[in-house]
Amino acid sequence: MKGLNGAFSNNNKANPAESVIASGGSPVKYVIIGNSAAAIGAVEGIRQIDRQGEITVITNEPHHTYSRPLISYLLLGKVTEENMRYRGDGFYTENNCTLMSGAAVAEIDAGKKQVVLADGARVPYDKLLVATGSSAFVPTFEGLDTVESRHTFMSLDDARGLSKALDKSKRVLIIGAGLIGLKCAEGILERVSHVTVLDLAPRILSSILDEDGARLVQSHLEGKSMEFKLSCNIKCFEKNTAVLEDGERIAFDLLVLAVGVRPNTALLKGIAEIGRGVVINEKSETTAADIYAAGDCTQTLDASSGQSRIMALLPNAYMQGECAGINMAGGGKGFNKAIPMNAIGFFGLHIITAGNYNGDVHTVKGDGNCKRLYYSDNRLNGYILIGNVEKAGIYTSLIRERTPLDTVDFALICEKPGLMAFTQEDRMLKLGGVAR
Amino acid sequence: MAINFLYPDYEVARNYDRCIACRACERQCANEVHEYLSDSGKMVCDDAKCVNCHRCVSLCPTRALKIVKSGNTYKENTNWSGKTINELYRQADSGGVLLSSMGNPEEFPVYFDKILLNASQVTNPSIDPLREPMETKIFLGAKPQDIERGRGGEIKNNLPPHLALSMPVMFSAMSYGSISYNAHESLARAAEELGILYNTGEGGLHEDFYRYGKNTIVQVASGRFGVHPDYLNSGAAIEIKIGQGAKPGIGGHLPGAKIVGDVSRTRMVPEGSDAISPAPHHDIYSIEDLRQLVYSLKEATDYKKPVIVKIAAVHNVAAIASGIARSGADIIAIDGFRGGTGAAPTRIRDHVGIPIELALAATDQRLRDEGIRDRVSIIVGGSIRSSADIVKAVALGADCVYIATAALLALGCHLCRSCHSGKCNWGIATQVPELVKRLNPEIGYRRLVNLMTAWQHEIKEMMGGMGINSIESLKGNRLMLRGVGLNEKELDILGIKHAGE
Amino acid sequence: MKRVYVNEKWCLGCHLCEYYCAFAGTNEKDMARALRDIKINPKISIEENGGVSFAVSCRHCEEPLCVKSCITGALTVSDGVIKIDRNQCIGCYTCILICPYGAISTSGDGAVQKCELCVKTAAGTPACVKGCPNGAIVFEERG
Amino acid sequence: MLKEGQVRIPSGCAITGIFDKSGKRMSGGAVIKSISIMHDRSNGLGGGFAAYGIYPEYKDYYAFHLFYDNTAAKKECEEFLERHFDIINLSKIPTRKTKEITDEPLIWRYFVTPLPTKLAESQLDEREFVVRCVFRINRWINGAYVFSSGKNMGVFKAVGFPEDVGRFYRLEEYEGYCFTAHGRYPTNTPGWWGGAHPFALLDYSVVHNGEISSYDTNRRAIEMYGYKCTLQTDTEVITYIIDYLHRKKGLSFPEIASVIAAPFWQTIERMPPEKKEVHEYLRNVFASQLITGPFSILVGFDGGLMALNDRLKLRSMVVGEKNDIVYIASEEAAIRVIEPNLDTVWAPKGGEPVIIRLDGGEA
Repeated sequence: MKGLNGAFSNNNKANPAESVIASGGSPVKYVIIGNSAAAIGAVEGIRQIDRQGEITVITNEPHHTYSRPLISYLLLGKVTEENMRYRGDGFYTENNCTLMSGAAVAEIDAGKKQVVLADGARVPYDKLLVATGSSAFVPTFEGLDTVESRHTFMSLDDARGLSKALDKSKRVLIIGAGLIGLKCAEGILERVSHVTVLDLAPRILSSILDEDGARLVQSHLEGKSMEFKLSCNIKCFEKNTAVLEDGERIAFDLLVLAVGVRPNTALLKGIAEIGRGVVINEKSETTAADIYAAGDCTQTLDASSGQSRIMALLPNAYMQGECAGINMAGGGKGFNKAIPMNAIGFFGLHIITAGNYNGDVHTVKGDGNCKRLYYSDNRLNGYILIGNVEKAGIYTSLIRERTPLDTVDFALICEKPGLMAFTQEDRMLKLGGVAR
Repeated sequence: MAINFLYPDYEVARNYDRCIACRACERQCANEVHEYLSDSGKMVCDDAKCVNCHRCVSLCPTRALKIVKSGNTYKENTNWSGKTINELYRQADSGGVLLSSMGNPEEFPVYFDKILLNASQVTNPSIDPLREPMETKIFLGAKPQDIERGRGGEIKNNLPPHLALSMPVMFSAMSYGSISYNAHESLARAAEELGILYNTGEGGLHEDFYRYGKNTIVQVASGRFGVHPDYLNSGAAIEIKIGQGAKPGIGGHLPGAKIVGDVSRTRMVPEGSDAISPAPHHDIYSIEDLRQLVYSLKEATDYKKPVIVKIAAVHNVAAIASGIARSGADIIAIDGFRGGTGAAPTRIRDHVGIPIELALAATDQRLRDEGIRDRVSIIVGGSIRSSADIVKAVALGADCVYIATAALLALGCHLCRSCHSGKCNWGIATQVPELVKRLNPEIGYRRLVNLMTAWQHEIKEMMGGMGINSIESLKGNRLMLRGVGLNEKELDILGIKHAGE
Repeated sequence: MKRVYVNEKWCLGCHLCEYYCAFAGTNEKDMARALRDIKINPKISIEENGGVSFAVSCRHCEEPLCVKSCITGALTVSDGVIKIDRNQCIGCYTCILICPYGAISTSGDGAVQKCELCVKTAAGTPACVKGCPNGAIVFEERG
Repeated sequence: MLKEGQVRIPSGCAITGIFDKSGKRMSGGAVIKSISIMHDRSNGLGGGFAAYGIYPEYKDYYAFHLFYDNTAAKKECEEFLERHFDIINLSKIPTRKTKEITDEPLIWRYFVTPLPTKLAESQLDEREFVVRCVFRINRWINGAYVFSSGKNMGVFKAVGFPEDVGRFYRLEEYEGYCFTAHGRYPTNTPGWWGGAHPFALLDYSVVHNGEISSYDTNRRAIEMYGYKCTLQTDTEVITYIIDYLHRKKGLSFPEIASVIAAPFWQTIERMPPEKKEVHEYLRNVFASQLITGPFSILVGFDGGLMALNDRLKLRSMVVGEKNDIVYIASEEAAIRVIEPNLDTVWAPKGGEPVIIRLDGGEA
């Protein structure tokens, strides 16, 4: 069933025999730093090719692999810690790998091909994957240290900490109206007395929405009695009060810092090329021998714009990780279809966006829905869907595949996404599985 | 507007407790009987448009639909029946000839139903087709008059061109145009798989179907549509159509609406212009003319193909058949008055011609009396409805039968007899693309193969019961037949005894 | 592996596949009782335009982007069939974002829904295939 | 009650035959003994014999055996014979009074040869001329019936058990190289002598045990070629088919066998191409001469005998050999009773003819 989803160029299965045994002749030692989507992808990728090699997963978190994006749902009560698990309980044993949880990595000794842990222990590797993700960026506000209850919102532990601090009397100030800030806001809104979201930018979700879209979502959230303070800059904090540039003072009981994230690249400093993130190619290789990287800590080619950038998204993380795993195990696989994309919802209002927003725009608006398609040079660059998001993947594939728009019925597909807009031959292939 | 004298014959009975308003009925009715009312979310229908084709009934997933007689009635009158009155109103309204489709539905005796078969008891054994070979293979064509031997005394193969069939059934003429491409493909593929033949009818042969040539009879009719050397040579046999049971003595008329695209190309008739087949062949005004056509066709095909002459069963059919047998034809096809059609004037269809059973019996006996039965094979058609009809026809003297209506039924036809409207909801008698696609040949040919296979089994069972294990020993074996409720004259013509004799 | 294949050449746009699919999703014995007076939300859907129509449902890809992209692990592959664990799914719609066929849809109750080849209900032939009157939807092995 | 010919009468039977390939002539006693052992296979309503090589002194003349109901018929028939034939010798067929055989007709024998003038003007070959005359008598001369018309052979039949019929005709006093016998078990009782078997035309004689299902197909086909089935019996139609295929179409006896008891298509399919083509040809051209349903027949002809079973072998038939003599009978007992120590005994397969000829060819 290859089709649009053949996102992976050429043969992704190598001859197991050759990949099982390392040059030394003993089973290959795979070491993976990180335990999230990219790491899990890598494990599953390796096991597609190599059933014998020894896999060691090292994570500084003390948890079974879990899905980070779910922490807001945890607060919301939509999920329990139980079903936050990204893979079943048996995952590590089924894939026969050793999990070293709660173990911080101090450095990588690329020369000796060893990973050095904080406690000095050394873990040798033949192939290493760095999937260290990213961490919350904490800006240096004056008086921030005077704030009693400070939180970031990146990890399960963050969520647990925040959750403990919540109660109906609390007023919460969230700095950052991005994806993390707003998901956090949604997660806690019902459990506190008031939520204010503050951002330097003039609109919410500025990284993924245009003004109209942002306004639409904002009013929806305001409808849920969420308060926004946009285009304002924090001067300083005085205990539980934020003082803005314009002098306004906002009192709060609880502060959440969600201004952004930074890729965790430290381990590879001086070992591999690092831009804003660890630079990887389409095989998830870093510039250092036998060292791969995947997920939020990396920067890679954005298929929609052709520029190298950080795309901290779970699907990309998994696919880069899987790609890395396969290549680490000697398979040959390329993943070159990473694009920025987001599926997110707030109180039932769904938003799906992908690609970049350059070029001409086709807009369809009405009854709480908004659709924007951005295109140029006979290609779809990106889109924004708010409200009705059915069949969004058809647009996504146009972007990922760089499908020439003159090979489809663009007018029709603008109106409603569907296979109808493709040629009959394409459909025979997609739905009949047969080239005709 | 003028008074509407006609009350709908049928009503669509919808069980609203079962209707889930899936709108399949609405989407599937080319006559636009059904309609969905979006405000009430209910389905409604206009009975006046219903032709009772059962498409909606068959597709309704919850069996919420059935068609019932409307029951509207005129004052009792055995002379002026409701049907007669309605037809009169229709003509008073239109001023036109009444058109009908498919076979004669009127109350005339069906002789097949008054004939019973024999079976073995004690004095000789019946044969179990599951244990013993039971042969249904037949040959059609003239038999050589004399045995010729070579120097070594070996028998020379001096057989005239003939056809070999796995069973004594063929799909009879239905033209591409009167029926759809998919219907033709279904027939062709079924014929190939079954080892029998189908018949192009007078519409020519679509280039896609030349590959089924060895299972194809190509027809030459009075319109000569689509007739050219490649066509004649593409089939296994050539049939000259003189007449058709449904409309003896008149020609055909395929409305221009059906002459579109491939149909036009295949018929060699301009798009949109009516295809008129004259009543007679204008080069055949007498029997000697027929002989000339027979031989010109043989010339055109290098004497390699048997020639069939098809006539409607009319009063002096036996004498006509004798003439045809002497005209050089290898096979005679006789079409009874119940034979179907895509369109015929109602009065002709219902009042012209004679029953095939009598025509067959008379013809077979006449040719034997003249000692020329070996010169021709006889195919009979005109409402062969079952394997029993086939066994009876063969026992009366037929070599083979033609089926058409039965084949269409297998393809989904529900005998609504509205072919002439061109809006066949089953994708058979139409050229409207979205209707044509409703008949998937993959399904259609399979159903035809199933039907014929089932009939073959039944034929074998009946033969076995009679202690006959090869169909040629059934041919003309009238002792195996007995009549019930027939008078002396009928028995005499059929050449059979009455039950009990 | 046996998959559902669609040939638009024979699709009549009768939408019966959608109804048989919706029916299969219920535990009712009688379709009338199951579907009367409700708006169905089937896992297979007909696309129509002019004379062309065809049914679209999950292709059960060998390289399932939806499974790879699922943030909760609710989408999994077992014996080639892509299944959705509706308790695990939190309705983030990442799969809708990524599925190149538009074969995954919202279900109204938060979680997404998709064709699972009727593995949970009518074993053997999927209901849409059984219900197609014209062989436009088939269930078979193909290269 | 309708008599034979006015109605078709199914019947079961016993048959037996003895043939000496060396041509040595034997007495008719043996065949009587053989058929009598199968007494229970007949019911006293018909028995008869065909004997070959019994008239050496008249072997160039057609031996007509006739039944007359009365002298008027005899007178009319003899006038007809005199008009068309040169009658070399005529006599009553010698019989013996027995209480088992009653109401016998007048039974006469004529040795004849066609009048050259008549033959010439008929423009027919001699045998065809004879056949037509036989049909003329049997159809148009009321009360006269020719039941034997071959050269150097004769048929002897009557209503009764075959052994009684044999004694009645003093068969033990005849000597021939081949005898066949028939005991009949008709399912109703017309009791007409002409209906007894063997049935013969020219030197072809047939004894048959069975009831064929293809009768009317065969009859209506053969009647198209000038034959008239006046008796409506299997044996009659089989005899005509053999006459037609052998005398008129020139088929050999093996070919005749593969027409009337044709191999199944599935067998033909497996044959080598040439053989396959011939059989396909025969089944196509002579489709109406295929005989289905149970039969076992002994076909006597000048200088030979063919035994044949239907293709499913729905009737018993056993063949035994001792030196030059071949025995064929419905039951092995009927052979053992006259030749206890046989060289070989076997049951021929359905449709496989056993054809025996005089070593010296024609007698």
